[in-house]
Amino acid sequence: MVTFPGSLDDRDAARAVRAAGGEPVALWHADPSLHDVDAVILPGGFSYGDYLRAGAIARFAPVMESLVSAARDGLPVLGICNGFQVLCESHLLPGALVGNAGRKFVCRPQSLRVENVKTSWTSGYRAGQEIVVPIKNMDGMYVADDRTLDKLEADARIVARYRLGNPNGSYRDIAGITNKAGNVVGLMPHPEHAIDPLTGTGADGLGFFLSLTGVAA
Amino acid sequence: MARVTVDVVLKPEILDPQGQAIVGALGRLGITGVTDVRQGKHFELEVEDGVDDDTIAKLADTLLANPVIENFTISR
Amino acid sequence: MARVTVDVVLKPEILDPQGQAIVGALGRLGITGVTDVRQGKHFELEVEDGVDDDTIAKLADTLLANPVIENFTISR
Amino acid sequence: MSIDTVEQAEQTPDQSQPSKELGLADDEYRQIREILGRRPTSSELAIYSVMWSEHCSYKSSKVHLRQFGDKAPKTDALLVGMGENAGVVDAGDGWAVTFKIESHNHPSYVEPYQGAATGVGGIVRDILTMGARPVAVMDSLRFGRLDAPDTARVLPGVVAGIGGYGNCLGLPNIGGEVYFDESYLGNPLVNALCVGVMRTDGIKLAKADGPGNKVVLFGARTGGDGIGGASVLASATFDDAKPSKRPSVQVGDPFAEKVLIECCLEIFAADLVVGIQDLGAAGLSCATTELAAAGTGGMDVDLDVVPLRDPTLAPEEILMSESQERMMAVVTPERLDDFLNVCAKWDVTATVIGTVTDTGRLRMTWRGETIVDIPPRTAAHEGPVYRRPTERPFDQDAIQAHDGSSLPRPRGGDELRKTLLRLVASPNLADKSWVTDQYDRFVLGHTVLAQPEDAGMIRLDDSTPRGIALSVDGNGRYSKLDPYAGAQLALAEAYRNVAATGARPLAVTNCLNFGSPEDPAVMWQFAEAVRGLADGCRQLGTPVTGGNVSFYNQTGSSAILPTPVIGVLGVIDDVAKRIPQAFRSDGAAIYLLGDTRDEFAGSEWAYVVHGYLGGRPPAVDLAREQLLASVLIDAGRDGLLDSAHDVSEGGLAQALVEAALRGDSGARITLPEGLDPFVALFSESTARAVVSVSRPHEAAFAELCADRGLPAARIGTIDVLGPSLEIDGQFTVALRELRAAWKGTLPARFG
Ligand SMILES: Nc1ncnc2c1ncn2[C@@H]1O[C@H](COP(=O)(O)OP(=O)(O)O)[C@@H](O)[C@H]1O
Ligand SMILES: [Mg+2]
Repeated sequence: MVTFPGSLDDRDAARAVRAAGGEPVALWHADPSLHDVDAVILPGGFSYGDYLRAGAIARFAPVMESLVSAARDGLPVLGICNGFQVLCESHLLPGALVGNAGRKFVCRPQSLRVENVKTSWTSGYRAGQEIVVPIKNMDGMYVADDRTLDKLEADARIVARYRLGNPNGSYRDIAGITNKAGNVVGLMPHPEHAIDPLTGTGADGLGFFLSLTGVAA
Repeated sequence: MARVTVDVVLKPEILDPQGQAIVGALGRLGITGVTDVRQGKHFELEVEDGVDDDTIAKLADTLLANPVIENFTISR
Repeated sequence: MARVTVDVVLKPEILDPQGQAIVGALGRLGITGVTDVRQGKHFELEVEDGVDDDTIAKLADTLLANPVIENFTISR
Repeated sequence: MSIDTVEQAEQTPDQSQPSKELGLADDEYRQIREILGRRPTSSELAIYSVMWSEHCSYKSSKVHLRQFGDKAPKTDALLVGMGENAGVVDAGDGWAVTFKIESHNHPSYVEPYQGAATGVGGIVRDILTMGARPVAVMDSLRFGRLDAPDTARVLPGVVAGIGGYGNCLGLPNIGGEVYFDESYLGNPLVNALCVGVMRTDGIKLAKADGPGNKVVLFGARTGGDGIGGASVLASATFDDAKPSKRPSVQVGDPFAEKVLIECCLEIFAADLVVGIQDLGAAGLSCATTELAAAGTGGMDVDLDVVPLRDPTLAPEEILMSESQERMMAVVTPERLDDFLNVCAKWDVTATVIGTVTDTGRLRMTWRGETIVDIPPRTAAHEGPVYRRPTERPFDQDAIQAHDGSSLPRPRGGDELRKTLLRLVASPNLADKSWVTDQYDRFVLGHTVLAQPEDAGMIRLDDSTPRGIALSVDGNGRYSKLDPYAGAQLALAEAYRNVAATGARPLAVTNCLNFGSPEDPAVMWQFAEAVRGLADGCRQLGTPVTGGNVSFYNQTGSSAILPTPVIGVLGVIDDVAKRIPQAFRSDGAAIYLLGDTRDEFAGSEWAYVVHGYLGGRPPAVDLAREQLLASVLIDAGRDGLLDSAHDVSEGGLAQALVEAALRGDSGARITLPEGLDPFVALFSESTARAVVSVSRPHEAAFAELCADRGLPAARIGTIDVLGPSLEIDGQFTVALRELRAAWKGTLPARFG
């Protein structure tokens, strides 16, 4: 679990990992060591205030250098919201995330369809499974050129799409994508806020974390 | 048709957190020699030929910039 | 010391809701003749004299702009 | 640049000084000269002018606010009472909770986004200063009419600012209010609340103790933000302000604040400070004088070392600057290195600017010269106190006499149905998710209830099921009709809202938004509201723990509706036992608790349908409120209730619509016998709630109400799959139609 200055959902993501039977380990942006963890989550938030562009400054943190090369070697990495933005800025994932089409911060329960269940983070879902998790972002519109988008679709690298309304104008309703190997996943919605009906929108999000601990176990 | 650009910058006395954050990141990038950064907005307008600078100024003053905290410049 | 400006604009194929919203508001303001608006970012850098355009270009390419979606221009 | 030193002040006693321009009355200026035995230096004048401003000194309100202490109910729930940055409440099991509400009205009119954003930033620092981790925010907002052009400028900016700052801090927004009334058009109200959690042994106080201890300024650099803001902004209407007195806008940096919060929490955890104070209005002037006054009594400060964003600032400006995201700590020399190391870890600029002394004097130097030498108490606590004249407004009797009882009322099912659809779509009753969807309510993972529930509720920590519930309420129209009752009605509603979630109300914070205290009619409203609140709190057993006064809320000579906004905090032992608002259990019985009378003065119906305000507001019955609360809390604890929703503005009809839409459940209602259907549906009688009870619990619930003597009328049943709300013998309206009317209003205006 990486904490950048301005990370916000790091405690939530750690709680979700714990709920899935994993052991969260805190990583610090200024410490290049990954401390031999089995997987890394880049949590949501506003790293460096989202100044300049969301994720643009976090990308240069010392921990990111190690993370980028470990990810290329297959380490499972999940970027949630701001983490997704960091992954795009670091070019671990194609495309970019820009200001919502509605030009407002959007926070609401969001229905998704999970499309690729072969990644490290989605193997616990059924293909086509419909789940509800919160969305909350300012810069959540996924954009890329048509070639990239076509390629993502052709390679089945779209992990999840919005259904029943696109909250932020993302091209082709994209809510999350993965890299070719399926170990790196970027997700705009927040599964860590859907692990307990008491405090979230339900428990539909736990599957992302269970997918991982299932694999690691 | 003409292209007009309007640049909007924070007044000098107003805090610019974004610019500060960028200056902070430069060190980590290994870039030296840049001592200050201020971030503003850049608009590119397509306007019909009859539209004069007064109209653009009105537009800038009401819509593009917030005159309480920002200044703007128009260039063609 | 010199002042260098870097303007960053979205590539034409990327949607610009902010610019669209401004076009939409023009009518209400009674301003006609502005047919399109695109919003970008404007940076004003204070740089020491030795800093050349290559360094600025590197800075713009890696930090100020995201080449996946944006283009930039440098002017002194 | 010439510096005005203490030495010079002694040598040039007759030099004229701009005391008036700084907002000081002649008497006040004379008083400063008396205290010092000479004329003040310009820096001293800067300090006194901001510290003695209405905003910082409470000079017009103090004599009234005393009642909150004098009439305070006996309670062991208070760990820290009024007078500190925020009160602290004992939440049980070693947990302490601190909360406070504060206004940022004028800045939000000038620059809505930044004004509202820095309002959130300021109150969050107040809570942090107590040693607590800020865990949630709320916002109480009032604007001009929804269709007024300027509302389209102010509201979206304010909402984006509150969201922009709070979201970036990672604080869930768990509730608030949005009201529209023409009186707020030129003077919107932006009141922000923050709540924080800590262990009881972690409470920090704002005092500079221990001679030789170091005074550290940390956080953002000091710039020219809002210079004169504290004084000028808060003590003159914009119409009076000369251009030169216009406040410059403060810009917030939520990222800097987020880092500052984490940095402070790490500092608290390692126990590295003796005392701590945030820098808010009046910046360094306030922090240094208050810290010194509350501690050993003296402090030496070197202003030259204050890190500046704008190097051209003069010492007077440094002292008055309201730059955001700054804190001041008192640290022992032994702990100083550790302290500075934590700051370095978080990239927070920290500078030792002074030392605690036992001289009883606050001394400041600049370029080697002494420019300030004052007894700090005289600036911080011993400012002027005014007993301003009060006078019942000449038209108050007339307003109360014209009670609107002759206003035409809807008759028959068809008219009632139309009235209902019109009311649910009216700006004050319509769905507010256009606003609240811009706020993160999930972050931190402890939010159990948030908008649109009756109160926000959060769990205190992962390690405990214990939680707190909070509600903020106010009703300017009721307060206009009767400010004494209006304050109590706001208190009663917040209290009821908290109880409706199953939490036990414990303590109160308040933000008193009024016009000019120099207007005797406004001062009367203020005095009445304070008296009403103090009496109400005593009766309910919920002490006032702190708050904020905002005067001069007016456009020209017309004041806003008198608007006391009251926040109530409650505690619940197990958040899993919370009572939600939604109808959700098929076949469950719906009960209306409490008595309904013909009360329409100040109601939404009178306002929306007739544009009318007159009469006496609904009767206050605090004993009944306590009874209702006790039934809700006990029934909730025993698991008897499926849902509860308080009845307030818009009456029973609005409560039923909200509960039905929230649960997407239909309901069949039979209005109580003997009540006129219009009165039953739309009266705003207090001390009422709508609850639903599933069959197996009905007998026990009915018995509980009977035992306690709480009227409970069984008025219908829930039909979860039913597509409509049916009022037997009157009308049926589809949920779809209700939802469209209720949800459409704000998006239609703001997009
Ligand atoms: N309406 C009020 N009711 C009770 N206490 C109040 C009220 N207004 C202000 N206070 C108290 O007076 C003190 C000073 O208030 P304020 O100046 O707002 O605090 P700060 O200096 O932190 O901004 C605080 O303890 C505050 O709680
Ligand atoms: Mg304070």
